[in-house]
Amino acid sequence: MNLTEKMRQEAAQILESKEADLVIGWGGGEYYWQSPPLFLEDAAGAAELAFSPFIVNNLAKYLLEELESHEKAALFVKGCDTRGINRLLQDHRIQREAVLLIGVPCAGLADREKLKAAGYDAGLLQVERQGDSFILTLEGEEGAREVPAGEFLLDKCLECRYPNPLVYDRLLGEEVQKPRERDPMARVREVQKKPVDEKYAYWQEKLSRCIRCYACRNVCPACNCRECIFDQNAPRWVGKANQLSEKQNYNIIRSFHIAGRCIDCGECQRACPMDIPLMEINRKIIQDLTELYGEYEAGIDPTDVPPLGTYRAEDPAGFSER
Amino acid sequence: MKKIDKSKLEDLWGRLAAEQDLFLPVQQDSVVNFALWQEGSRVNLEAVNSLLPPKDLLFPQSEKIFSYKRREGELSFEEAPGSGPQVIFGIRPCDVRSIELLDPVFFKEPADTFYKNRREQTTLVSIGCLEPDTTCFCTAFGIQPLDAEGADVMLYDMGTAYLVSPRTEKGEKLAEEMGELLEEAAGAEEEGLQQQQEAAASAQEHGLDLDGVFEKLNDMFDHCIWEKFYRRCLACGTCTYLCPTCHCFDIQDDGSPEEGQRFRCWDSCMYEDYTHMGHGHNPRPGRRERVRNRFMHKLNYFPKDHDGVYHCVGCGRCVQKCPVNLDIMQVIEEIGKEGVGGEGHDR
Amino acid sequence: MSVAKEGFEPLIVAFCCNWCSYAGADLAGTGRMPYPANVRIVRVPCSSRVNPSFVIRAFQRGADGVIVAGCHPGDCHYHSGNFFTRRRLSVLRRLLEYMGIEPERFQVRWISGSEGAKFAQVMTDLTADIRALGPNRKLRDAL
Amino acid sequence: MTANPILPRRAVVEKILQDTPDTKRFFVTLKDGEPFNHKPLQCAMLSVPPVGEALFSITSSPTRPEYLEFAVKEVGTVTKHLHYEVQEGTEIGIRGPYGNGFPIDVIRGKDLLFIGGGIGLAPLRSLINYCFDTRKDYSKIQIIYGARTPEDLSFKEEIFENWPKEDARLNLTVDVESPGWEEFVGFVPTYLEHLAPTPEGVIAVTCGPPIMIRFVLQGLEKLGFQPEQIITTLELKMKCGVGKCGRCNIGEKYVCQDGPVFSLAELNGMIPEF
Repeated sequence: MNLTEKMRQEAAQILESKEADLVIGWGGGEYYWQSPPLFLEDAAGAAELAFSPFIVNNLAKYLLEELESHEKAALFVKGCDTRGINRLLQDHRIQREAVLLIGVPCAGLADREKLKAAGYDAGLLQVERQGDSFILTLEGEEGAREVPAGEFLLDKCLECRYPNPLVYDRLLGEEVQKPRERDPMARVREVQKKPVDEKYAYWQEKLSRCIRCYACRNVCPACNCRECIFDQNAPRWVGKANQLSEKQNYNIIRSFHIAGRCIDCGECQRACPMDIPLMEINRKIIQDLTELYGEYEAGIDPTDVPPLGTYRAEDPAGFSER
Repeated sequence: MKKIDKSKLEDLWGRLAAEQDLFLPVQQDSVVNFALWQEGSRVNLEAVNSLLPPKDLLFPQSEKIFSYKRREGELSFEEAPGSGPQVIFGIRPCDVRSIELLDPVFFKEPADTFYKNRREQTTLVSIGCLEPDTTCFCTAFGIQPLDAEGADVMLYDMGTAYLVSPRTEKGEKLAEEMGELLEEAAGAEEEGLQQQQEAAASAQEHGLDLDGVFEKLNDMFDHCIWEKFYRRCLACGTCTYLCPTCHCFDIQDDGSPEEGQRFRCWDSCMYEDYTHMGHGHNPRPGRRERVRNRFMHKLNYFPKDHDGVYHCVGCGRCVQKCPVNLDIMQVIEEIGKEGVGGEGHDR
Repeated sequence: MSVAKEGFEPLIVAFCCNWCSYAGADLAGTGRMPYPANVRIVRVPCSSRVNPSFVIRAFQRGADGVIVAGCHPGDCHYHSGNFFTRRRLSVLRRLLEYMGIEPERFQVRWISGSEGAKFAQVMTDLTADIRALGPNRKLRDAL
Repeated sequence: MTANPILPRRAVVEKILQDTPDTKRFFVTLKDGEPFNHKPLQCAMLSVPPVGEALFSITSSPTRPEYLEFAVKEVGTVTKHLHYEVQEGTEIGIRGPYGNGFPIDVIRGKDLLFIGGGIGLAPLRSLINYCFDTRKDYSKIQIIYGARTPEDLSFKEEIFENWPKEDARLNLTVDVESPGWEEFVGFVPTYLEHLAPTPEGVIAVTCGPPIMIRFVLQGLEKLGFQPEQIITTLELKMKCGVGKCGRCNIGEKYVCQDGPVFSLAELNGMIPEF
């Protein structure tokens, strides 16, 4: 049985047995790269579930609203997604009993942009994972082609450290072994090396592209405030004018607000339509927190306290204490 | 017909930019957007669509309306100065159409003077699309990828040169500015164009069927179809900000009691705040209402007021960039499947 | 960007905790210990009240330098507020530097209610540092 | 180039009166001396930089052009600023008039029934005074008006001094018993039911809190009023006032231009999203 079939069977069984009154999974789309989140209350709908190397959305974010109208939600979770679940548990935004987690081990997801750049977009019908390869189903005579998966993985998957779910009630398939192929902090160190004015110019170029669609915030499992300060009108913390200073304000504060809570899933950067390297900001904070206050990874243990929520009397300071 | 050799484009841009603001698609990282031309700009005329539509050049993401001053109690307003002439070079036919869809909104009395002023001084130089992207569906709206009806100058890509076809008075004037950079096209090139056009005409239209969608939606306000789509929506503004026809805006002040400015800026009907009133009432309180409103506006409300013309040009930007694949083509298809008065009409 | 201008007078916003640093400023005043008029004090109940947004907002609205001053660690009126401040603003300070803001422009200091002289000295030094750096154009609103 | 429709005109707040505990009345004149040319039930956008703009119904009748008058209840940022920062003599900005205004032609020669609740009397008042100033054009006029308490009744000089002198029937009510109150006690829809006006040849115009409007509409229909005989006014968030910024739409209608005045017959044909 392939993963799609397993997902469907699992979902149907959960809904039939009323183990949960909602299943959140991924469906298929018109294009090979689409994998829209799918919401099922009825076992009959389970046939719409589809596993593909594009199941990128972290479904945990939906729990915030869906659990207002459901007793218990079952959802499919990848390794990175479970860090989001732990975040929500840690913030007491969801109760563990209200979720049924079906773990999906993940050897890394495919990047449409990389496929496109290699000339595979038009006429590509389906992408499937097979061992270390992606099998591309193509329109026309050629039929299928096998390409090395590593060349077409999302950057964030190359940097992933948790391919297997950290918390789950059931696991679909076998755990996967997947070494981290790229050092996520490499970019941070590169940017950090620049002289201060060059850093400013670097970020000016990137952030001036921001259109403040707030996709980065809305997709983020650490951004779970009931009312976000960026939506407040009185006082208004960030102006709506399309000027650099407001974009800098938004992006600096957004990433500061998830300091110590960012689960390093890279969804903000993936969702950003303007290709702003947001993880280079988030990871800078992760790096500094580690340097100053010790190794910490958010979303691993739901019972610990994030570094900015605690202190030690002997903490070092990032400024002169004379 | 005249043509311009691609090797002469830099000279052409230099010349045009001396006379007016010249905007064209410029590459920055992986992103191609319309930007003011400067020597050394990484111009990319090959990318089918800019990431952001060029609507920003007629309806900026934020623009000053006036500055105000309060001196010894006297409040005065100074209207923001108008802008000068500009050329949008390399705009694609779908985006040209989108401007034709914005015109009736902003020209409708009382006309929007900022938009009108910019529009009247804008010359559109459009490039036809030989190879549309996989997410393009402009033909479903009757747009011809090779030809933009509303362009002032149409350029046809012939490999090493563009054939240049001025369409309007503004276009003729621009062709004059191009002067000796234009050469007489050879017969072979004109034939080539004819072949392109024939090939385009015989090419299949996009399979998306819009027939009856507008009419069906008249009765689908309470239809269960919206349940299916809204739940995945993250309520970000990506689709609206990337949309060439979305035109909602907010008006805000910025400054002190003594002086400052009032500006308007893009707003998104996906945001909760958009319709939230001072005393707390919100007619579209949830994503359900807001997602419905967005699609209804594109496919029903706008056509109702504009001879059945849809407020979408099939550029595919929202399809590509929606982080949760809320795909307008899929919405249109689902609406098409529904029979009028059929199942699902009462939620 | 960091060129000092002739006759440039920096604008410095100082967020001072009510219990220590603001009292320190008071003491500097009553003790006739001069410090530059460039410093505009915003009194806050505790240094931990200073939201990073306040700092960004100050730069947006034209500050050339921002300083947050609180009680010495262990002396917080609210027991532990400044311990949180220390973590939070240490991270913010590094982040701002990473975003291209000269680290001199954003400072944090511990100044007690009895340290009037220290208050005057810190403000004098900071003003001199910022004067040398020149006007801040980064993060500023372009009105 | 034609005038920019979203540029305000300069105006002065000449006079401010406390109307009810949470409502103030602002009397405004234009600095350019040109007329504002509004119709009853139209609105104007008042500007108070740096706080912004908000839309208010004009409560003065066009037949009394000395002041443009607004009754403002404190609810949001702009109204708060008007209440606490603006004083007599303060200069503000104003633009408009906006909205379709009241279809006067529809009511000429008819009996009129006005039903108002709380601050909802503000827009009605411009029409009521307009009708009194052109009294011969109308047949009988009846006004039913209520508020929570006697204190909360708006425009006290109108309802206690001016209007009783007019050729009209005036029925007042408050929600709860109050010392010294000798008129009806009960909600406006209850009073309407109690008074039971007959629908023949009558046009009913109502404005008030949404919940009151809902029950008044039901009450009128129960009394036999046809949807065409019932007129109300809607309020939605607005920014531009000129049908472009998008947010005040109900389906394809923009309340700032196509409204705010709609007959119940029109509302019944619109999507229920307001």
